[in-house]
This record gives sequence, structure tokens and C-alpha cells, in this order.
Amino acid sequence: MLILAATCIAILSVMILALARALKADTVYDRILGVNMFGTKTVLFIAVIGFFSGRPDFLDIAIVYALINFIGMIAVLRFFEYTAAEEQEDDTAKEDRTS
Amino acid sequence: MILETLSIIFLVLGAFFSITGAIGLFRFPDFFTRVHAASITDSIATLLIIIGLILRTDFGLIAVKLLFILIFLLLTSPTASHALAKSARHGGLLTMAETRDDKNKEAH
Amino acid sequence: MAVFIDLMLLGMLAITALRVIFLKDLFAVVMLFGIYSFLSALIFVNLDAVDVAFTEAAVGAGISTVLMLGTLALTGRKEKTNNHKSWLPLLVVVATGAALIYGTLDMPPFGDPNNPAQQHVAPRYIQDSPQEVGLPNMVTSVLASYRGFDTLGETAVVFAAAIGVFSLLGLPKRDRAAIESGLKSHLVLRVVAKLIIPLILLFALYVQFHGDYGPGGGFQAGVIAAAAIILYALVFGLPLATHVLQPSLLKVLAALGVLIYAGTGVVSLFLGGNFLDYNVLASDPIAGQHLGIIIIELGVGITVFAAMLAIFYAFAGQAERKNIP
Amino acid sequence: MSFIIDYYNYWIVVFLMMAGFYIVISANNLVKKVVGLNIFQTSVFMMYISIGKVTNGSAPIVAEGITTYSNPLPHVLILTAIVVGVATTAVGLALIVRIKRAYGTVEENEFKDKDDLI
Repeated sequence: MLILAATCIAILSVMILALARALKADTVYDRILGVNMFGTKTVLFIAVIGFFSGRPDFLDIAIVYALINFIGMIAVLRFFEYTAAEEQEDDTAKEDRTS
Repeated sequence: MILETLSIIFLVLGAFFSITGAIGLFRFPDFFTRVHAASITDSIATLLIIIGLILRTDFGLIAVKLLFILIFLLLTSPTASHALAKSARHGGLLTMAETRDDKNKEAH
Repeated sequence: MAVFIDLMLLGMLAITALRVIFLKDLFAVVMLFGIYSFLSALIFVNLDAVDVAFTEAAVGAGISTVLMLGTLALTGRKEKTNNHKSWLPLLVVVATGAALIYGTLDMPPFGDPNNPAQQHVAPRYIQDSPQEVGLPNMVTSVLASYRGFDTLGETAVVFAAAIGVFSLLGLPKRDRAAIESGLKSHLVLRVVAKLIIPLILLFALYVQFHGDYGPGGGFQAGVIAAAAIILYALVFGLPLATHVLQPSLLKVLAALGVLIYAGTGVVSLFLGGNFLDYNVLASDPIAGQHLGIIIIELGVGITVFAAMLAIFYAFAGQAERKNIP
Repeated sequence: MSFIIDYYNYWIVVFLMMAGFYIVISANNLVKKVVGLNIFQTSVFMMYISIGKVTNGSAPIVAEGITTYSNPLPHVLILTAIVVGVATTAVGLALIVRIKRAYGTVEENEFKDKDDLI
């Protein structure tokens, strides 16, 4: 029991560090990395907390978390590829104007 | 009893690797090194913690679900990290060494 | 320990909310909102609301984030100005917050089993529903049987919202398969997505039909199945996805789900019971309840799946149209 | 001390509610307003779920050896509210997309100016 509590606290502190990275990010990519890690640690947290509270049959929630986290990441990447083209157009437009 | 001890060992190792990865994520100097640090928590820490939990079940439906989570996480999170690093690279983000080189060139 | 975890999670939630206020990059705001949803789902797990956590994780964190990113792709990433300099909003908020906190002081203590909320109808649900309805998951019993009217209304609202989004944005046409889109350069991602999408659909079916015994049900299953197709559309491009599941089919499916639900009610009227009284559906009341709940959960699942996917199609169709020069 | 343990949950929920409210009234960008509205909404959900929690209770799914369950009624109300919430959010976002198409901007003050021109 004690070991499960300790693991819970360890994962919780990892989540806090990941959240800190997502809040205070140098680049957008850092932020996404923080969010992704936060998501995967949440999956583990739910799994461990299920065992800790004595009802481990709620692992379905952890599966949903893993899945949605992945889809969220893909949506973000897609958004990037989409807006990156636009920003490049903006940049070339600016260069045209300056030249 | 053996299972219990094994489970404790796996969980402790898993927690240790998670924390080292997280410290790396927080302290490393640039994005690519941080991806490198985050990947340790994605792979080995997940593996160890979930195996530690599987050893605590009676190897029924719950163990199967845990195995499903494990496979899913091992497939998706390295893929996500890879795709992210790739799109950062394509988006023009430089590694620390490269930025230093650029600055040196400008100085010359 | 539960209190400690609760406090930590609520603290993280508060910090995230504070950060959202001051960020001007809307993309970062949406990312943090994703974290916010995940955290609130964790709090729901910690407060024993597993079904709610399930829904919040799938709907709040998944579909909302995807839709908000779709909107940002169409409207731009930066917030230009805001009223943080002016004092009036802050004053209003502080005054309202103070009034609300003063109000909480009269509330019964958190978690006390003798609270009024725990006295009225809840004991009946907890004690009698396993015998009356015959399902271990009380949330499903209450959702589908005791409060079946309410859920019918909610399903109709989801359907109406989907109709609203169609009429505002329009659905993409099927025959524009000529435009290649999707994440073409990410080979690893494409392979892994191909492996995972069937697993997600399988999991959605499990959630749909296991909802009587564990957390899950029609709402969650519909969203998860829609998420699988959304993943397909994100990785392989909208034209291919519309080729697999046509937008016109989704319109029919969204209506069909509500029809199945309401039709079950009408059938029970014809069999001599009240509207949505499942006891008359089979010779044995418990078997009738089982049958009724499975059918209406299926109706809910179909409507939610079709509505969520159609809403995504509408947004993605707009984004693709904007991309054509 | 027990006073704080009894009420801290409500207080933090009120704080979150006010953070969402502040975003709604102070932000100028419509997408950010929708995010604020969602934060507000989630905090209301949390309020409901906190009311249904029973100390030492367990999730309301029957299992052997468990006697106290938390109240299932708030869970049902909130479960459907979440799905309806995202459906209405989708309608709001669709309206924002149309506003962008009509006015070329989603900043509140800018399209108010354009309204005056027409």
C-alpha cells in the first residue's frame, strides 16, 4: 500500500514538472512536449490510483486518456502544418514588400 | 510474496525513471535535448510501472486491460514524440550546437 | 491521501486557469485548456465520478480541443488587445466571487453523508436500482431508465446542435477527392495510425456494450468512435475520410439515433406501458429493462457519433476550402 | 482546521469559476471568450460532483464488499451536460467562423467599429 502511495506521489510530482514546462515554455514545441508528457503521466496516475483505492476495474478511463492524448497531439501537428504554410506566405509577402 | 517484492522493485524503478525524465524535461537547455529526456519516461518508466501493477492483479481482465494500455502507450507516445521532433525540425528549429555555429559565423 | 491528491490537482487547475488569463497566444491557450480538461477529469475520478471522468476526457479534452484548433486555423492565432488594464471587469469578478464564497459558508460540509443532497432520492437509486433495473452501474440505470425523458431531451439537443452547425458552415462535398491533404511526410505516424484506428473502434464497441457493467455507455462510445474517424481524417486527409463515411450518411445516422430512442418509447406505449417504460418490452420486467437500456444506449451512441463527426467534418471542410488558393 | 477541510473544495471551485468569468468579460477575442466560458462551465460541473461526494464512499458501480457509494444523481446530470456543453460550444465556434467570414476579424472592438460603418 505504501509503495502505491509513493508511486502516486512520484507521478504527481512528474506531472507538476511537466505542467511547469507547459506553462513556462521557450518555444511552442516545448509546450506541446509538456502537454504530451502530462497526458501520458496522467494515464499512469489513473492506473495507480485505481489500485490504491482498491477498485482497479476503472482502467477504461486510462485507455481513453491515452487515446485522446494521441489524437490531441496529431491535431496539434496538423494545425502546425496547416498554419506553417500560411506563415511562410506571410513572410514571403513581407519580403516582397521590402524588396 | 515473491510477486509482491518484484512488483515493489518494478514500481520503485519506474518512479525513479519518471522523475529523472521529468527533471531532464525541466532542466535541459533546448528542445531536442528535452525530447530526449522525455522519451525515457515514455518508454521505460511506463513499461516498469505497468508491469509492476500487472504483478499485483490476479492475471484476469484487469491484467489484459493493463497490457492493452501498455501496448497502446508504447505505440503512440514515441510516435507522437517522433512526429513532434520531426515537425520542429521542418519548422526550422535549430539544435543548441547549430545556433552556436550560426552565431560564430555571424561574429566572423 | 484522497484529500492531498484533491488539493494538488485543484492547485494545478487554479494555476492553469490563471495562466490562461494572461496568455495572448491563442494556440497556447487552447493547449492549456486541454490540460485543464484532463485535470478536471482526474478530479472527477478522485471524487468517485468515473462515468463523468470518462465523458470529460473524451469530449472535453478530445473533441473540444480539436474543434478549437480548427477554429483557430480559420481565425488566426493571436489575440490583439484585451481589457486587462481596465479595473471594471476585475471589480465585477471580485465582487461576485466574494458573494459566492459568502454563500458557500452556508453550504453543508464537503463529503458529509448526512447532506441534504444525499437524503432525498439518492438512497433509493443506490439501494433499489440493482434489483429494479438489474444493472450494477447505477449511473447507467438512472441515465437510461429513471431519467430516460431527460436523456432523450439531451440527445435531441446534440442532434439540434449538429443541425445548427450544418446550417452555419455546411458539410463538405464528397467528390473533392482530387485534393491531397493530411500529414503526408510523417510515414511512422501513418503506419501507427493504421494499426491503432481498428483498435479504437473495437474499444468504442466495448464501451458501448459494457456500459451497463462498468463506466461507459452511449455518449462515451459515440465520442470515441467519432475520435477514431477524426484521427483518420487528420492523418490521411479529409477527402479520404469523407470517402469512407459520407457526410450525407451522417445526417441520416444522426436522425436515426434519436428515432431509435423515441421509437422505443412509442413501442412501450403500444405494449401497454408508459412512454419509455421498458418493463413491458419483454415478459420479465428485468429482461425488459435490459433490452430497453441496450436499445436506447445504441440510439444515443449513433446520434452522438454522427453529430460529433459531422461537426468535425463541417469545421475541417471550411479549413480545407480556405487552403485552396 | 476542520473548517478548511470542509470547505476548501467549494472555494477553489469558486475561484476557477471567477477566472472563467473574468476571461469572458475581459477578453476581446471571441475564441478566448469561448475558452473562458468552457472553464466556467467545467467549474460548475465540479461543484455538482463535489456535492455528490460522500467521504469514504466509492464509485456508484455495485461491487462486492462495498457499502457506501457516492450519489449517482449528480453524475448523470453532469454526464449529459458535458456532451451538450461541447455541442453548444461547437455551435458557438461555428458562429465565430461565420463572423470571421463576414467581418474579417474576431476581435470584439474591431467588428463593432465595422458595424457602425455599415
